Amino acid sequence: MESILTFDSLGFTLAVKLVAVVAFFLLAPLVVGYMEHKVLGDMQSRVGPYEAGIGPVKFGVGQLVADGAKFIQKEDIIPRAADKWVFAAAPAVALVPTLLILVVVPFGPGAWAENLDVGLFFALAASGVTVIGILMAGWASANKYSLMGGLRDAAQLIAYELPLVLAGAAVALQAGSLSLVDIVQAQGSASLLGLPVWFGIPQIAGLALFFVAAMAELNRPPFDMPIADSEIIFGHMTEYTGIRYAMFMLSEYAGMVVLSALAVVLFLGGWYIVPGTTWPYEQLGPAASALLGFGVTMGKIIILAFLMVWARATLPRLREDQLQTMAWMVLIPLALAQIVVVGVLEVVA
Amino acid sequence: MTPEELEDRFTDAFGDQVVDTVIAYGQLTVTLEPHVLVEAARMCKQDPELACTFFDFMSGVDLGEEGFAVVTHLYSPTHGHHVMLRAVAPGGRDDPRLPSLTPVYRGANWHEREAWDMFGVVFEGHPGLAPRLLTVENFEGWPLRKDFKLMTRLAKPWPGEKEPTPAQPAGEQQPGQAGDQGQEGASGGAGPSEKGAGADAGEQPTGEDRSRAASERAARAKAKAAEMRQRRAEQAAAAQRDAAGFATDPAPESHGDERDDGATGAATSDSDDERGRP
Amino acid sequence: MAAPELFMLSALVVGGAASLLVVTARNVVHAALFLVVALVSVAASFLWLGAEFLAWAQVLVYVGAVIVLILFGLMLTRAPIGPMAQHNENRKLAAIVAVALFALLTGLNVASFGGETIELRTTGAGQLGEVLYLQWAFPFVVLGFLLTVSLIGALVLARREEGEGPLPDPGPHEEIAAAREPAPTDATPIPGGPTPGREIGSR
Amino acid sequence: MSETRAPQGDGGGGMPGGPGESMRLEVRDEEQGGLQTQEMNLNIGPQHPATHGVLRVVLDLDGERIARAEPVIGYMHRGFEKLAEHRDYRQIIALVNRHDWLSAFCNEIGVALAVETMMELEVPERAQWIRTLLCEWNRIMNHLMFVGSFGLELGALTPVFYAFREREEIQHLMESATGGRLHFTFCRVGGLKDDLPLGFLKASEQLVPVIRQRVQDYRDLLLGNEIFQARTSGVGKLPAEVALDYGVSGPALHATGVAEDARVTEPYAKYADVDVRVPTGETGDSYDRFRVLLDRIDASLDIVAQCLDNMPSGPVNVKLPKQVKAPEGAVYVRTENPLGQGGYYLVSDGKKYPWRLKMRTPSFSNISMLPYLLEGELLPNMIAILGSVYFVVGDIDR
Repeated sequence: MESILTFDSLGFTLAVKLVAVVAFFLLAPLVVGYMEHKVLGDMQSRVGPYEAGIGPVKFGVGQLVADGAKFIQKEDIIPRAADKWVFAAAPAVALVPTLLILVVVPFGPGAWAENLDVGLFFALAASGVTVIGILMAGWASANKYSLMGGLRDAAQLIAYELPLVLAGAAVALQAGSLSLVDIVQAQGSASLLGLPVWFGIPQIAGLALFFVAAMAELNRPPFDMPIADSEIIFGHMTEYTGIRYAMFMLSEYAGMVVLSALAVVLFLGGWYIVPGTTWPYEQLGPAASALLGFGVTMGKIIILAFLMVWARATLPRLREDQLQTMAWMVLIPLALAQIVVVGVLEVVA
Repeated sequence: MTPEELEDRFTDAFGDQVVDTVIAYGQLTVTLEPHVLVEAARMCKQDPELACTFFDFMSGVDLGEEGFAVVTHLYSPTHGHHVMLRAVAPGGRDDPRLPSLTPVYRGANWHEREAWDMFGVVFEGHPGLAPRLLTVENFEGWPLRKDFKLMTRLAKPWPGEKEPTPAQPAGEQQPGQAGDQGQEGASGGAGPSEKGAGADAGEQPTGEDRSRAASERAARAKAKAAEMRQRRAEQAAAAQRDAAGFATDPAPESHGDERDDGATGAATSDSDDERGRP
Repeated sequence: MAAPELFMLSALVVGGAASLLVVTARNVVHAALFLVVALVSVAASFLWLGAEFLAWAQVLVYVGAVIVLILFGLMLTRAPIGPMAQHNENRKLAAIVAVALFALLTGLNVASFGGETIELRTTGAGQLGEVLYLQWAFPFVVLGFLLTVSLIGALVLARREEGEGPLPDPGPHEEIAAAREPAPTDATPIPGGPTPGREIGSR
Repeated sequence: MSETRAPQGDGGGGMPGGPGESMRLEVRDEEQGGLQTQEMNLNIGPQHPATHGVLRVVLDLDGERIARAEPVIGYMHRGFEKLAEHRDYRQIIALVNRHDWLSAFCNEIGVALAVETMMELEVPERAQWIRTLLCEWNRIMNHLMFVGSFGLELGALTPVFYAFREREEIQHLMESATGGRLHFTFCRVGGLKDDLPLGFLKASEQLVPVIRQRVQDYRDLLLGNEIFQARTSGVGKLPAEVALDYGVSGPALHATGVAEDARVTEPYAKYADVDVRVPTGETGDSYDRFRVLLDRIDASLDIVAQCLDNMPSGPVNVKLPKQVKAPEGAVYVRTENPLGQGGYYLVSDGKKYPWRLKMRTPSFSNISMLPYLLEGELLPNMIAILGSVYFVVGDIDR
C-alpha cells in the first residue's frame, strides 16, 4: 500500500510529506497539552486555563499558543559557566528524534509518510537518541541539579529502553513484520482462541510494560525523578529559558503523542474500530478512509495520553532506585516471558 | 513529683551549690553554681525518679550589671514534672562563660549557639558555637543584651499614636521621642529588681513635655505633608503643560493626569499625614 | 554526481571529520559527542549500502546505549562539571599508528576487492533473519551464550568490588563522621547517628 | 542557588559563605573498593522548592547519598524577642502570631496565658471555650497545609489543591470571627477581642463532617497508595530517646510513640474538659509522621465537636486595668501548637513591657534534629524527611 501523500514528482512528494509531518508535530502536542491542562484542572477541583482563546473559541484553547508566543519573546539566557555549543544544541538533539519517529507512524490507511521495512526498529532506535540531548543539557548547564537530573535520566533510559524494545519485539514476532503498517494490518485479522482481538489482549503484559516504559522514558509522573521539582529543581531543564525551554517542553508533549501512537499501532489495532474486522475501510475511498483512520488513531492516542495525565494527577513520585528495581526485577523478566509465550503460540498456531 | 519534692532533691544532692530555689506558679526554678550545672543536668536526665529526658529549651536572660543568667528547662514526659535550671554566668558582662550541656543533651547544641548569638555567653565544651546561628555571620554585637539598642527606635519615630518603647537610657534619646510613655511614665530600663538594675533611669519627662513633643511632631508632619502635596500639584501642572504643548491630542492625557492626581491625593490621606512619613 | 553518491560522500566526510575530532578534542564529553556524530555517519553509510537493519541497529545500540553509558560514566566519575584538559604524551605515536593501520587496511581491501563491482541491493530484515537463523544458527547461539556468560561474569566481578548490597555500603561515612567529632560522653548512644556537636565552622 | 563553580584549586577553606559562595570538593580514597570518588557539596536552599521557605541545608553528597548535612537557619530572623521587649502585652499578641504564620491563634493564646497566669486573671468560661475551639480550627488549617505540601514534595500534585479547598472553608470561618486570614490577633489578655459572630457555631457544626469525610479521602489517596508507602515507610526513622534528647515535639515526637501533649498533661483553656485523643505512631518514620498528622486532624475535629456541644453563653472578656502589667517574676507557659510544643518564658520586672520573652518554638528544636535523620540517606529521601518533619521557617528563625 502506498502513502496517500505520494505524488508523481519526487520533490513535491517530499515537500508535502515534510509539511504534513512537521504540522502534525507542532499541532498534536497542543491538543494533548490542552487536554492535560483541562483534565488536571478538573481532577484538582479547579478550572484550568479559561480566558485565552483562538478567535471566538474561549475556554483556554489558546493558552499553549500564548505560552509559546511568550517563550519566543523571552531572553535566551546561557549561563556563563555553561558549555555554550552543547548547551545550545541540546534541546534540538532532544527534539529531533521525536520528529523522526513521526515519519514512520501510520495514522490511517495510507496516512503515513514513509512505510519502512524496519519501521518499528527505526522508531525505537530514534527514541533512544533523545536521551543524548538530555545528557548534553544536564552536563553543559554547569549546574549540579542539572547534572543530577541528566544522570538520573540516563540511568532511567538504560533501564527502560530494554523493556520497550522487548515489548516491541514480541509484537513484531506475532505480526511477522517490523513494518508498522504491516503490524496494524495484521491486527485486522488477529485472533486468540478463535476470538477476534488486537495484539493488546494476548500481549496485555506487553502493553502494560510498554506503557509504563513509555512514561518512564518521557519523565512523566510517577517516573519524573529526572525533573523532580522538589528534589533537583527541574533537572536538566533548570538553566533553560525561552525558546530552548519551550523545545524541551514540546519534546515532552510530542513524546507523549508519539509513544502513545506507537502503543496504539502496536497493541491497540491502529486505525481499526472493531477487533477482527477491517470495517468500514473497504467501503470507503482512499481519502475518506485515511481521514477516518486518522481520527480513530488520534482518538486512541488521546485516550492513552489521558491515562498519562490521570497518573500524573494521582500518583506520587517513585524513587530512582525503586524504579530501577522495578525495571530489572519485574518489567524485563516480564517482557522476556512475553516473548517466550508469543513465540510458543506462534509456532503452535 | 511536686515542685517541693524536686526542690528537696536538689538541695540534698548539691547542698551549698544550690544558690537559690524559687517556686512560682507551680514551677520550680533552681539556681545553681555554674560548675555543678552539667552534673545537675545529668542527674535530671539519668535519675529514674527525675527522668527529665525532654530537653525543652535554653535561654539567656540579661541581669543588668550582674551579667547574664542562662535558664534551661527540662521536662519529664514519664512523670510530667518540670525543672528550670538556672545559672548566672561568671565573668559579668565582659566575658560570660558557662559549661556546655551538649555532653548531656544533644538538643542543647543549637540552643547554646542561639544563646551565644543573642547574649554572647560562651559555652565551654561546645563543639562549635560559630558561625552565628540566627544573625548574619559578620554581625557585631549581642542583640538581646539590654545595652544593644533597637536602632529603628532611635532612627525613626514610632509611626503610631503612642510610643510603645520603654525609655532608652538618657543621652541616647531622640528629641521628640522622649515622651509618649503612656500613663505609666517613663522609667529606666531596670531589670527585675531582685537581679539589680540593668540600665540607669532616664530623666522623668513631665506630662507637659510629652504633650508638647507630641503636638510638635504632629505639626512637623502636617507641614511636611502639605509641602509634598504642593510639590505634587506642581509636577502635575508641569506635566499637563508639557502634554498640552507637544501632544497632538492632549485631552485624554490630561484627563489621565487628573485621575492620577486624585488617586495620589487620596493615598496621602490624613492618617498618613499624621504619621509624618516622608 | 548523483544524489546517492553525494549522500555517501557527505556521510564519509562528516564521519571522518568527527572521528578526527574525537581523538583531538580536549574535553572528554565533547569527544563522546563527536563520537555520536561519527557513529551516526557510519549508520548513514550502512543505509546507503542497503543494510537498513544494520544501520538502525547501529543507532540503537551504539548511539542509544553505548554512548549514553560512556556519558553516564564520565559524568558519574568526573562530577565537577566543566572543561577538563586531556593530557596525552603519546599523541604523535598514536597518530603514526592510526595512519599506518588505515593504510594497511585500505591496502588490503584494495588488494582483495580492487576493481570488483558490487551490486547494491537492499537487504531486508526478513532476508537477514533467514540467513542468521537458518544458515548461521549455531554460531549465533554460541555467540549469544558467550555474551550471556560474560555479562554474568561482569556482574559477579562488579558486585564483589562494591560490597554485597546493590548500593555502596554507608560504612565509611559513619567512620569518618565518628573520627571527625568525638561522641558525647553520656548522651544516649545511637549507632551510626550523628552526635550533637560538630564543627560547624569548617563547612 | 548553589551552583557557582568553584575556582580551580579551591581547597574549600575560609569562612562559609552565603548561598552559592563556595563549593568545596573533597577528594578522598575510599578504603573499600579502591575507587576514588569526589564528594559533591550541594546547597539545598535557601530558596529551594522542598524547603518551603528560606531554610538552607548544606549537603555533602556521595552520589545521591548524603554524607553530611547541616541546616543553616537565620534567613528569616526578625528579632521578635527583642521587639517584644519594646511592646506592651497587647501589642505583643500581634507580634507573636507572626513567627509561625500557619498557627497564629495557637501562638497568641500562649502569651495571653502567660500574662494571665502571672496576673492571676480568671478568664470567662465562654472565652476559654472559644479559645479551645479556634485553636483546634487553626490546628486543622495548619495540618491541612502540610498534608498538601507533603504530597506535593513526593510528587503527588493533587492533594495540595484539595487541602487548600478545605483550608479555604475553615479560613472563611476564622475570617468571619476574627477578620484576619493569617494573623488573627483575636486573643486578648483576659479573654478575646470579641464574641463569635452569629451563625459561626452552626457553620462550624456543618463543616465538621465535611472535613472528616475529606480527611478520609486523603487517607485513601495517600496513605493507601503503594508508591507513597514505598517512599515513606522506613524512611527517616527517629527513635523516641533521640527525639526527646533534641526536644522534638508535635507530630514528629508522637510518631515515635511518645504521647507527650501539653493539652493532656498540662491542660490549658478548656482542654481539661474535653476528651483529647493523641494519635501516636510506632516506628517514627515518615509514614508514621504523616499518619499521625492525618489522625490529629480527626482528633481535632472531635475536640471541635465537643466545644460546639459545650459552648456556654456569657461574657468573653474581663475588665482589665488600663495598663496591663505582669507582676515581677518569671513564668513558663507551654501550649501544644500544631507543629509541636510552643513555650513562652516570660520574665517580668513589673512593668507593662516584658523584661524578657523567650519564645520556645517547636520548629527550632525539630530542625536541629535534622542532621541525625539526614546523614546516610539518599537525596530523594531527604525530601520525604524534610516534608514530614513539619516546620515553618518563621517558626525556626523567629
